[in-house]
Amino acid sequence: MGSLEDLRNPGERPGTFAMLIYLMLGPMLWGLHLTLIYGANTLICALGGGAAASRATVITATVLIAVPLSLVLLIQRRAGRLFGIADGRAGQRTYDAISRLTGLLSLAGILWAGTAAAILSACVQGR
Amino acid sequence: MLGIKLPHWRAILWGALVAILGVVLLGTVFVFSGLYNVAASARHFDISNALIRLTLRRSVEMRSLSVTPPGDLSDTRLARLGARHFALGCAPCHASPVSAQSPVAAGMYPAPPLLTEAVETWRTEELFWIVRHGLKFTGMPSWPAEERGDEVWALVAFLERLPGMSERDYAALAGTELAPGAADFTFAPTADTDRLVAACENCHGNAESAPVHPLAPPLDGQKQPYLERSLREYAANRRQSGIMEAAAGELAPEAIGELARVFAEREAPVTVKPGERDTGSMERGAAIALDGVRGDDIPACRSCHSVSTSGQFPRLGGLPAEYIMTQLELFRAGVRADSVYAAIMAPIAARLSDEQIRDVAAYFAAAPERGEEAAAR
Amino acid sequence: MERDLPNTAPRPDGELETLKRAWAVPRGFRLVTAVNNQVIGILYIGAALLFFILAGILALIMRTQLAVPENDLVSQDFYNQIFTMHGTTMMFLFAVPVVEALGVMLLPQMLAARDLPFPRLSAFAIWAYIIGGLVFFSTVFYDLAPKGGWFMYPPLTLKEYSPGDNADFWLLGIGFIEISAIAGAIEIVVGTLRTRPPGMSLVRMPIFAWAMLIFAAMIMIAFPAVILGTMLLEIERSFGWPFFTAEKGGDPLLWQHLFWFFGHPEVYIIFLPAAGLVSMMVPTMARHPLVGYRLIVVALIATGFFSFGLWVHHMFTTGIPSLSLGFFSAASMAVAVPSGIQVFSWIATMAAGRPRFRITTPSLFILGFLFIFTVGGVTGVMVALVPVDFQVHDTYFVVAHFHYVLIGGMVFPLFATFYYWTPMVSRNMLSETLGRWVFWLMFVGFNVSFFPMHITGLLGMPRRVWTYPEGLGWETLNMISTVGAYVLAAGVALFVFDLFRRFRPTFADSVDNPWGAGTLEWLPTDTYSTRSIPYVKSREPLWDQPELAREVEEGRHFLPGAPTGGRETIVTSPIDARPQYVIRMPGPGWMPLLAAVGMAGFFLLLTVKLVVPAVLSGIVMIVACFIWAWKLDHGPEIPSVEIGAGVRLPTYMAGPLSHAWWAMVVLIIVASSLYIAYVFSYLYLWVVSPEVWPAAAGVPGLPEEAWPVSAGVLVVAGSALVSAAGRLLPRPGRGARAFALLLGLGAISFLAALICEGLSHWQTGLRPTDSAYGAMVYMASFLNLQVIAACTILALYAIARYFAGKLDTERRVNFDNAALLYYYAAMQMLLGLVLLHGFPPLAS
Amino acid sequence: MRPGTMQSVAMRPWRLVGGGLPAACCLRWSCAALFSSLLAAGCSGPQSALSPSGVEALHIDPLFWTATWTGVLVTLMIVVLVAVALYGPPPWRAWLGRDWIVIGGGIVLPILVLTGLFVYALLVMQAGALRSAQAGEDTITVTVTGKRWWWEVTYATPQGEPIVSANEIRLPVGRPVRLLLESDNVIHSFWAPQIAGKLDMIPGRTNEVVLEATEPGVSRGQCAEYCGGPHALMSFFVIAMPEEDYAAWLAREAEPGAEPDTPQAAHGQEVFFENGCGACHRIGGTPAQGVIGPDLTHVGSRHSLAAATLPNDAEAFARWITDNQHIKPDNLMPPFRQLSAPDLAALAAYLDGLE
Repeated sequence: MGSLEDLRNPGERPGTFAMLIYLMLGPMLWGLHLTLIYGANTLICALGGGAAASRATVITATVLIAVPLSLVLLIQRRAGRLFGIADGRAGQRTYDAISRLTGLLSLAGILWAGTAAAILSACVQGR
Repeated sequence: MLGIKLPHWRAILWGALVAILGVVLLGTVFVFSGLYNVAASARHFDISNALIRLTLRRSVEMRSLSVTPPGDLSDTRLARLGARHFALGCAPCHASPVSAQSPVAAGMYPAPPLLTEAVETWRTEELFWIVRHGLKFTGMPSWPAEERGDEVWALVAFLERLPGMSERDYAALAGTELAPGAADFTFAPTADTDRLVAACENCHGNAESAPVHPLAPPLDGQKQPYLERSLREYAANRRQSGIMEAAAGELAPEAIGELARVFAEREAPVTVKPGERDTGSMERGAAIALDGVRGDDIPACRSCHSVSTSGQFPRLGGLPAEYIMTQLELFRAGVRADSVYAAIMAPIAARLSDEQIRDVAAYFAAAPERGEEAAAR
Repeated sequence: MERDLPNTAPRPDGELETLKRAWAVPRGFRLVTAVNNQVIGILYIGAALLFFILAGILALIMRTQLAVPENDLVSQDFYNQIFTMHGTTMMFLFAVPVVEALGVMLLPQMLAARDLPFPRLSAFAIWAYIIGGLVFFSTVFYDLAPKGGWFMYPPLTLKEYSPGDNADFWLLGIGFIEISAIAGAIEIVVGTLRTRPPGMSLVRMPIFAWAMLIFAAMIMIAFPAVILGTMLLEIERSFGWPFFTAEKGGDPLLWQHLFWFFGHPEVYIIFLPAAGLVSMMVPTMARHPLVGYRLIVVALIATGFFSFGLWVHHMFTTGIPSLSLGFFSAASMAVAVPSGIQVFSWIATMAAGRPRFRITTPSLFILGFLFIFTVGGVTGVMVALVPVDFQVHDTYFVVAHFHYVLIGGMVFPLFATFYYWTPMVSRNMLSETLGRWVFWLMFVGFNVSFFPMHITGLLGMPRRVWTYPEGLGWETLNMISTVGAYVLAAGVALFVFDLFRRFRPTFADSVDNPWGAGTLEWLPTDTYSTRSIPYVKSREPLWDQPELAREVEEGRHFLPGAPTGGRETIVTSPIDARPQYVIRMPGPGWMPLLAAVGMAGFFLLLTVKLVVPAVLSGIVMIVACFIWAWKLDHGPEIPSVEIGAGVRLPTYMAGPLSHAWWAMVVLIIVASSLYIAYVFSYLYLWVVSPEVWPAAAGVPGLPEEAWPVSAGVLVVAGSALVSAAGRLLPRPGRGARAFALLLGLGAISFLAALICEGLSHWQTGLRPTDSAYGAMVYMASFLNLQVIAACTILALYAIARYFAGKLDTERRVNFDNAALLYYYAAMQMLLGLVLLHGFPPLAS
Repeated sequence: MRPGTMQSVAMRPWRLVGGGLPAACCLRWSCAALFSSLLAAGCSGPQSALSPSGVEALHIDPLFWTATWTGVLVTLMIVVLVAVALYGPPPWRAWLGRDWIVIGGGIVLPILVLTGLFVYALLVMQAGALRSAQAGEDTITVTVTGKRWWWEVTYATPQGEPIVSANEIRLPVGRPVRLLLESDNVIHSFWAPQIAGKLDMIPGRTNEVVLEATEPGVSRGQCAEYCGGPHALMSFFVIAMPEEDYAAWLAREAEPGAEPDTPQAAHGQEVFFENGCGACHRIGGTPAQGVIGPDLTHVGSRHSLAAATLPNDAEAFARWITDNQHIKPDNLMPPFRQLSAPDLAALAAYLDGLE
């Protein structure tokens, strides 16, 4: 935003919500992942679905979320455009960096949770 | 806007401060000078009198708002229990259909009202409140066991009937017909054992007559050490009852032992007729009494009250259900917790639910465990 | 550069006087009616500090009791009360309020806004908190204080094991402090996103504003869970609906899930703003912009999310399946990384200091914070390792850990804050010399007190014990801890002494930028905040625009006066901060205070079962709110004003651009969080006890389909009626009775749906006290009733406004807000119908 | 640290995880070095998690020390970096004051370190899960029920007649024992630090933990979840004994309570029944069959009274019977203050003789 002139236009593009989602895409996927694996694991174990099914579900969910997230991180700019986030906005590089790094941290979180499924037996009491 | 008001407020504040200081100063002078006459023979000014009466009436009206009468005030048995305490504790000051106010009481200021007339000016709830809490500056004492609202209701049930009561009806209710003279200050230390026994029987009944009310349990066949201890605890205000504290407080120590012996030697009555039993409730009560309830940490009653050879745990079989329930509720509420034995029962009663109390009482009232008890002896 | 200024012309005469008059602070006893953020901010911080000291005194009593084994200084019962009160007071009456207080105090200054967007809401929240908090705390003096621990686990807190009103005081007392916190959160979200100065885009916001934004967002998600929990527990205590009773299909662990879903984020809710404050102070002391600004933003966002993923962290020893523990352990790892980012960012900024990082009292507290917080973070990672937690959970190791995190992570930055920002609102700075004493006493005292607790815990000492035997090797350590506690207390006492000696609140004659900071709160201010609202071009405007203070003071920037004659500030767009309109804000008033008294009275009287006075009190609150709201909506009487740079802005806004609409959206997010917590609870209890759900033996079946279908139709019809009413809104000056009729019918239709749904279950023979299932079914209706009651009140209000001629197609905020809530209520009820009638057949 | 622990630990064949790490051993010695100045008693103590003598505790121990030393290193690193940032020469400070240090120190380093610790912890957890799963048929099953505020301990026996005891757990050394943890009131938590980590006792659930003591000895445990009232006074002892001693003890425990062998004890037995003690307490072989308070059949042979609150002797019995509400306020046993001094002494002698 270069000058006072810019301020005379009260609207902004993209909208607030698109921007917020863009900044928090990674953490939101992380939240989705945790909900899915915790819910699935609890449900499968409670219904007697078996440890193998539980573990498979968790690992599948991890792969299904981690892979697209990694791809988004790789093609950050192009993904931004999907949100209507055009180049040239003041501070755009900062927004991109924030989005990328929150995504990266979330990826770490998702992979850690996936590691748990790779090592631990499902459906036994924690010890 | 504020600039104008502020000095205004300050002036009011200063004025108020000066006024308050003045009143405090005058009051101090008045009190310390001894000018006020506290003689009972010096009457109040009319205006003071009117103000005091208004204050009293409004206070009683307001504070009795939260009082709810129990459903059975018309129960004659309740009135009879109240009447017997009235004859003993209230009639000397307040007069009764058969006796006038004592001249000593008449010298009090304010003089105790003649209840045969005054009762009508109070509502039931208000009567209850006055009897229970007493009235400040009037000589009217509070109920000796303030927590025993159940007893106060007995008195109120009687008071409700008092206006216009004939001498004959009063004598019937107060039991003066049954045992002439028993309703005077019968428990005086000089009285002989027979008179004392008669006085006890006046409420608690005997083999011929049932107790006047379940709150006065039958004493026949009760264990002697327990009876003795109970009377001592009443006398020492360790067990709460406005009626019994008044009575036991008069007894000489030897008389307590004598009375306990007399009643303990008698055969215990059976008060509940088979037709009146609620078998479902009794069965549940039996489970509690014989085995306890593990999940609620309730021990079996029988361990102390039936199979124990100790004379200190009362025999419960045959006691009226209402009496057992009342006592359990008193234990539970921590009212009856002052003696070493009550300290054992109170925490146990605290674990009982209303329903469990009802069931246990139904079970013991029917007295089914007499045999076991005899075997233990 | 002059031509880049919004206002270049000389300012007209009398402009400053109008501004001063509009923002005058009421004097004398009327001070309690003040709503200005600086005035109530000081009050708010003062009250929070009072609770800090009170809870600290409780801590000293506990430490004294534990100084030697088998001590009998206090009784078991009293100890149990004071440890409960210590935790509860510190968390609910100190930590969250003080952070909100700092938000109220500092945010408008940092954003150069004249005030927060809902000044009376803040005033209301503060009074509710002060009155309720004092009454709640005073229970400790008459043996009525709760004694179930600040975490209040059932079954211990159920009526059977906690008879008496003590636990109810916790549940209801805390209930409305939560409401106060949510009111504050609404204020802060809308404030940070909408009242920034023109040009301050999201990425130019001070870090503290970021932290508060995320803080408020977290409150919106976290607090509803514990609000639902407290409702369930209070309902079970009062009416016996068995949510937590295992024999009837409830589960004590449900409470733990709900409580910790709030309780763990709570730690970060407290920590993030404190970290934000540190990120403001470190650059000033280094005279260098924050190194890694965007990384810190990343850290804040990530923490905000990840902290919700580790509530089970507190339940590792409850016997939950191994793999689930693994997931939450992983989340605990994830949340550690952002803290690392912040620590390294501060170190880098310190290293970049020009010429060097200055060692002042605030710096000392920050350095102390860095050390203590690092240790707390390290032990945090240890307790996140599940097997280690098996050993140290619920021991003094954990006590040490979270005091390192909370005192280190929050109290030390807070004291730095006190020293750093006092000059902004006081004639004097606090004493630097005494400040160093305060710091060293607190730092040494803290470590002496809490470091040994790590070892005490490892030697086997559990938490929440009022006494301990000799011979377990705990004696020396406990004595050392107690001595340390007194040293720490001496530090705090010295601070309070200094505060009394030096702190003289003022709005005009405060010390000017003594630290040479770069952010807007150090502009010259008066009660109206800054003379004009600066046009911001960077993150540290005071560093980058050396003339800024003079320009602002001369009225060269935006909105240099009070064009409407009243209180107002500029509302800007949420991302780029482009000016959108000018809001007219209310001045001092009695109603927020009265409403707060009413609400506190309602909850507290209800606790002691005085139902009639409680209801009266509640009515006082609602009436006060009505009067308060009635005067609030000015309408577009002055259509637009010029703020500078040729920008003319409207003074009234309806629809998605208006701040009221945003507040309603935030409220709806809170309500949906609550409902999601309910849905979780429903499904959770089903997983635990499917045997009490329909289709199991002895459980009444579901109602016939016709019932839920009718309820659904009524809900949809209600929404349609409200929507139609919106179309019928009259033009200004015209009437359209049909509007009132339709809106009223809409309300009735919703109520009918509610009754239909409740009745449908009742006629199957299901009762809420039967089982956890029954309780959950009726709980749904209870939650719907709350929302619909709110809708109905709003509808009645809108109808009243309409008949008063104050609601039309232009002046329509009241209707828009009511409609928004209606549509939300419809969605919540429909979701409920689907869950309650669709899930059981699916599950069986 | 108890000397000799290190060697015995290294020899344990079940140490699947981390046990063989020489580093862990060094860490353990360093523990003594680090804390000995602060802590005269060292890391030991009857309730110390730092002197493990059970398989699970031994598994957790090296993980704990690894995490501790990692933490110490991290803290030292931060302290050094801050010192450099404040007082270092300008080139060093310039090197520190850049974005990359935030990325390297704040993201890369934590992710690496945390991944290591996390995987290690998962391996320990998995080992624990396997231990539970592999506890076979020869596993002894003991049900421990959390009471207010004591522990009821029920040993399953091959004969089918369970043996009920209270406030102490006996373990045969080297044999896994499956503990079933329950509660019929509020939540408690079972924690014997030297043997294993804690596990909650939650109404409506049964939690399982497998304990295995590695050496004989007596250690102490305590309720770790606040359970109201005298939560502080709800402890127990764990007595690990050689297998043959355990068998002998179990056999003795199955017998009825000892007959009083002195006139005083005989009188004590009368006092016991006269005052209704049997309503709450059971003494095998007598009419006392109460199940509310602890089973007293062999109370005289236990390690403590009142959930490890009092020593086990006649004097303590007497104090407890009359004064229990002061010793352990709010406990569920009523005080029996009506007993005369001789009666009380007799009762205490009788109970003390129930070995």
